[in-house]
Amino acid sequence: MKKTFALLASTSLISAGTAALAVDLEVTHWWTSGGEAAAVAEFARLFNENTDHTWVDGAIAGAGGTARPIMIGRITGGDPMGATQFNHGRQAEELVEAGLMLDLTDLAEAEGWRDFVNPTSLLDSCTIDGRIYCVPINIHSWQWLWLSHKAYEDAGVPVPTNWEEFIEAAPALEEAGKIPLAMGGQPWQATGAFGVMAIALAGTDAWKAVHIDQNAEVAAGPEYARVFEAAAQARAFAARSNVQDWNQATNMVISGQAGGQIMGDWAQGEFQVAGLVAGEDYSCLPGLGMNEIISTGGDAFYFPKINNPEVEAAQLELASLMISQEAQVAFNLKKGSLPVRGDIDLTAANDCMAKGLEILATGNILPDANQTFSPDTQGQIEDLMVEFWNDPSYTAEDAQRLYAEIIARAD
Amino acid sequence: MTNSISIKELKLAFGAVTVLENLNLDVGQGEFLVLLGSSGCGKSTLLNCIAGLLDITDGEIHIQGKNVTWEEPSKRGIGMVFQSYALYPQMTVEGNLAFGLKNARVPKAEIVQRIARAAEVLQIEPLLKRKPGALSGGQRQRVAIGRALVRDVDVFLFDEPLSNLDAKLRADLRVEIKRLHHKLKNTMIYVTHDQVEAMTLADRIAIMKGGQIMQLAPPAEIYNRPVNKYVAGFIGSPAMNLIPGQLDAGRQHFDTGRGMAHSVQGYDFSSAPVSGPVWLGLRPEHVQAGALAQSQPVQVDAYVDMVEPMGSDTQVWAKVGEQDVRFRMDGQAQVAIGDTIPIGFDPARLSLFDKKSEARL
Amino acid sequence: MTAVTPRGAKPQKALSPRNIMLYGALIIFSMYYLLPLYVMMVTSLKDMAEIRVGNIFSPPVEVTFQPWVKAWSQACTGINCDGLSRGFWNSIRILIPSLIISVSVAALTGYVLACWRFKGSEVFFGILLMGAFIPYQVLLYPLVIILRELGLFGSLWGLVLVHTVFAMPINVLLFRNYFVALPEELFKAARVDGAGFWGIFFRIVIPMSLPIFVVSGIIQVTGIWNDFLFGVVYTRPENYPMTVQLNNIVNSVQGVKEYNVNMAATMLTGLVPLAVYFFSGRLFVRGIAAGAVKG
Amino acid sequence: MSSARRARDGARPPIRLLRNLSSKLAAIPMVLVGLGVFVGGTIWTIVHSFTDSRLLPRLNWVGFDQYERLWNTRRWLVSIENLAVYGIVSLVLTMCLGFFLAALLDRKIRFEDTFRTIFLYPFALSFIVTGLAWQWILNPEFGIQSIIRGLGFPNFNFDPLYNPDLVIIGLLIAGLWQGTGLIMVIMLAGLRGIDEDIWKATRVDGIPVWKTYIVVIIPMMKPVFVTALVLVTSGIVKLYDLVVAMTSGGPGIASEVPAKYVYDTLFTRQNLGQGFAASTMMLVTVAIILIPWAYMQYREKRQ
Repeated sequence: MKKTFALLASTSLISAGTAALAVDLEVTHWWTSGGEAAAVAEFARLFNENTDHTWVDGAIAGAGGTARPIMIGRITGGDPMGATQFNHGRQAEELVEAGLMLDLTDLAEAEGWRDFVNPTSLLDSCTIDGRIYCVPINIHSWQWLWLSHKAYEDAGVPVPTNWEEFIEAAPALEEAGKIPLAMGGQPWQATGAFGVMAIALAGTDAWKAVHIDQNAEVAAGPEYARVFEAAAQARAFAARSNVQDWNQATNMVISGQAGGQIMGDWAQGEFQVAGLVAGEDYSCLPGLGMNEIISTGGDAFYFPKINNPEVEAAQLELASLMISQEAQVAFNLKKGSLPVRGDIDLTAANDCMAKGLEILATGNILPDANQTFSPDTQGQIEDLMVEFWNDPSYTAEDAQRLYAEIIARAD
Repeated sequence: MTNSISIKELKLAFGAVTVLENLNLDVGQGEFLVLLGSSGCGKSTLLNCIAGLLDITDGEIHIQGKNVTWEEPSKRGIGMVFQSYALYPQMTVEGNLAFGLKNARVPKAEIVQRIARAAEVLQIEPLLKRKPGALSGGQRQRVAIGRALVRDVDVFLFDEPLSNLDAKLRADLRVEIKRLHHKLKNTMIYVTHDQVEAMTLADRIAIMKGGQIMQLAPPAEIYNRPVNKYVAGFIGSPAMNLIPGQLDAGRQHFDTGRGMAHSVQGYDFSSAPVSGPVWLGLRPEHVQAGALAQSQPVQVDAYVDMVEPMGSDTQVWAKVGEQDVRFRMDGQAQVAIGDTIPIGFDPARLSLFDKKSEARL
Repeated sequence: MTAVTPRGAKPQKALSPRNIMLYGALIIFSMYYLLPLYVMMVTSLKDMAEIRVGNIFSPPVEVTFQPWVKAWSQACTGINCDGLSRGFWNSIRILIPSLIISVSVAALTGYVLACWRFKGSEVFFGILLMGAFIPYQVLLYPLVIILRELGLFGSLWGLVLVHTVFAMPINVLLFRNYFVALPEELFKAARVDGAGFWGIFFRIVIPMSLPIFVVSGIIQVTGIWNDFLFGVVYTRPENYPMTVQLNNIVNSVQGVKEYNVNMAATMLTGLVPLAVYFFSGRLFVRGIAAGAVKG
Repeated sequence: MSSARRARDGARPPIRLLRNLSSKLAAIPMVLVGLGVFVGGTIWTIVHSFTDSRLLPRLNWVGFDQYERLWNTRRWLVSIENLAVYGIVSLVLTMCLGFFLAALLDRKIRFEDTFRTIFLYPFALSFIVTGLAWQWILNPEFGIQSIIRGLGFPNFNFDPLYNPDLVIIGLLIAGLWQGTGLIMVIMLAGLRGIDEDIWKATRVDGIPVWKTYIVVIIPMMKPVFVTALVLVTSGIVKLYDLVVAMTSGGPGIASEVPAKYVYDTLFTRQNLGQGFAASTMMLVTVAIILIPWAYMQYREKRQ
């Protein structure tokens, strides 16, 4: 199987028949937590085993906010890496427009990406002026509420099945000395959680109006008022979780210190590393159990242009490998994310992952906020959210008003 | 024989500030010239110009008949000794002496030879292996002189070489420099603010003020016939009495209008005398007091204000009329505050300066 | 008295009220300054179980060096699990050329400004001093462009250049002030002795300037070693200095935060500059007196 | 002191440009850095602050839009306020503490070297290290708060890193810990430069020690204070690493600082124009502080 794959890859890619020289290909990414590192190791293993090239790992810790500037600096500074992670969406838009990224269209057409990538919107966000510039590799959905069975057992209440039950159960948890909602201090976590609540509580249409049409009136309207009220409530439940990183917060859920956490499906990897079993030790509620939906955020790889045909050949081989069935399965199982191919069977998928795949199959999908807003707008929302989440005196009304202002000038 | 050093129309300006202007100076072969003046008069600046350590704005500098206006200091054929000795602290005495010779690529054997000779002359042989930090001030300055000596040059420049030494060492080294000059017969230019050094060492003294040479003459002439009031006041210790008053040219009579009036007959006028306001200069040591006053052509009475017995002589502060006059008496003289004693002097030894131009009459 | 040799008046009785207050104050402040070092040290010698139950000030019940070993050679960033060791050697490779070049350039520039002024040199010095106040962030992007144009981006030499540039203002100031205070007559004597610009610099000035070279050297060693921003922006991952690696290790949380490993890593990272301080602290103070206080 | 001449002919002045040639050659790095990086980079930044550059710089003019937005951004206003509070407090405390420690060390004490090393060693550590160490000590679950609660004060609260009102104090504790050592050394060097006779004179006059410091010694140390002031101020403006290492600007945006706003906007938010506008404002602030000082220095020189 591996052999055939390698053969296929090399024939389809290197049409002119140049002998593939071994290239050290540096790949930068910000996957450094336990589950993430295990997943990326799969890519590295496959790349080293199946090609003559070597994967040089360029991990940059501290989440995308730290890593992206460095990546962009290197690309614009004339010292590009072989391949680099970005989130689905608009983060690399200008780099592509400036002609700094390798055009993958020929490869994509030769391998028929459009036929198997599901949802195809992922490929669309890689497409600029009709050309394809990135390989989508996974789907990450923010829309999950992770719940600790242990915490609820300790508190003597049943594990909630939706947000409303979660709110009802919260006081019982607090009495038991638990933190109802675990929440890391980093801005993107507050923003993400808010986004999840928006889809779950304001509904898909209102969300689309704000995110896609950038309709500030809806953002200031009653549907969103409900979201802000709920967020203020959640803020109170999360007040005592003094951690910064998301996986520390997840760890509180794992250990039963906290009842739940609103976090993307990457948290799955942490439960898995800790040896917990979905459905028995923890549950996951997509769309907070209110509005079952998958947002198709995630990661894509871009290949900066390097004027060296040998490196280019290696880049294309890596691109092809990343979207191959074998790599998709190996990577996504470890990462806890959903594969981007509709044509693979994830029998190994656990309870939560299967739920996600199911929703994906029904087409209940929305784009991710990173795909709809520019990093600048996203950043302004983060500033607002992190302040709102950390300052109990900040009223929901004030926050909503400022939120609407940001939406009004979004681009 | 040409002059050893010849400076023509030298001008030095830093931006808008002119430090030296229209300066001309010739120094003969083997002459010992002292540049004397109070601080800020431009004497060190002039020396630095001669050495080539300052770029001049205009004019020419010739050393040993060669135009060196834009020459490197090291190629001017000069040696220089500084006030702070300026010995290189990290090198031994020997290293200090050899540094310039090495830079000039003098053969090694000759370096050794020259150092030996200089060390002998200056009696610093035992110090050669030491570092400057381990030397006394006097020893350091000898080494600094040695550094100029080994260069085997025609012109020595001294920039206040003795100012950092205590009084006794200063006197010793002064004599030594004089002896050295006598022996070597090099041209020497010596900057100082100390008139004793100037008087004892110089063949000629150039008194400077405000970037100009006021008077260039042998020490005796400077002392006896100062060209202006400034020079008169500068040279001599204690300083010359400078008494304002009116000169009556016809009667050759001087009157302060405040109780002191006397004849100046016998004064050697440089030009025809003119009546008008003048300064009268009277050196304290030219005054004879008490019994000796009678031998003098001019006599007045003085009221003693203050007495300073110095042993060898006694300095007296007195009033003639309302005019302060300072003079010296013999160390044994009996004089007390409150006495009134006669004093006398010879108008031939006076100096008269025009009140306005302050030039010698 | 002791080897410390304070100057001046004779010491008073050991237990005078004055001394009790004096040493009391000194000891209290010493505790403030030593506390973090102590906490880091004891934490790095405990295992995680003990950290979770004990308090941070108590000494370790059971001393373990495992956190140190892990921090040095096993901690993970992404899929690389070779700890700080790689970063340590990178830091050394960055430090040595950066140190030599930045100190040399600063010394030479200070020498020009102190001893060989020319028309406009003071203006450039003024501009350079202003540079000390420009936040680094302002220049990050222009420097990316400059390095790109020079073809140095991402290379070790690019980073060396960046360190040299940002070291200039404060180090040039130190050198200039020190050189200005050297006796001017020495330069004159050397010129009469036929030494030129370089001769005076190498034969006269440098041998006299050990204290200020020590100060500048120490400032540079700590500055370059502790730099995070330039290391992360202007190098490739294989050249990442130790601080970046430290940040990676500390922020690569796998499950729970391993405080003991973090503390051991932190201490390992600080070891080089600390050693430099402990061994040359006295010279540092002397050099500061000569270079920073005057002028 | 002046120039090295290259002319072969000692009688003729050399060409102006070639006078002092070695010196001018040696000054090239300074000129390149000064003009090329500092002036050039600054002008480039200012120019681009009037554009709508996003990820990549481009010259699409938008006038003062970026500035207008900047001053309407809560995070920027909070950052400025934080920097002002942190700056003033840390400036005053650093100078006072630095001087106080130096004065203690100058009282002819035993073990001076030991104490001095203790006060100075934090300066050798990076802000990243400083931040981590203090984050750990100030952590309410393990650190000081829990210790004191454990000692029988269950209501004792000291969690500056998790309390928006106190977070600046947390930063100050760590910042002072790191920065006072250097100032102490500078002050100590200044104190050592003061003539012993001054102390004798004040003792003869019976002036108490504390009063001597305030009335006599401090006024004599003006140049030392100026040096220290310049060092501290330039450090404060650049405050960034410590915040990132200790609080990442949190809780909420309570410990944001301008340098972090600039960095985040430039690189994370991919809004160069906005980031450049913010950095230009930082420069303006620095200039407002610096120009009077530079002018004073210049005037002093003139006199």
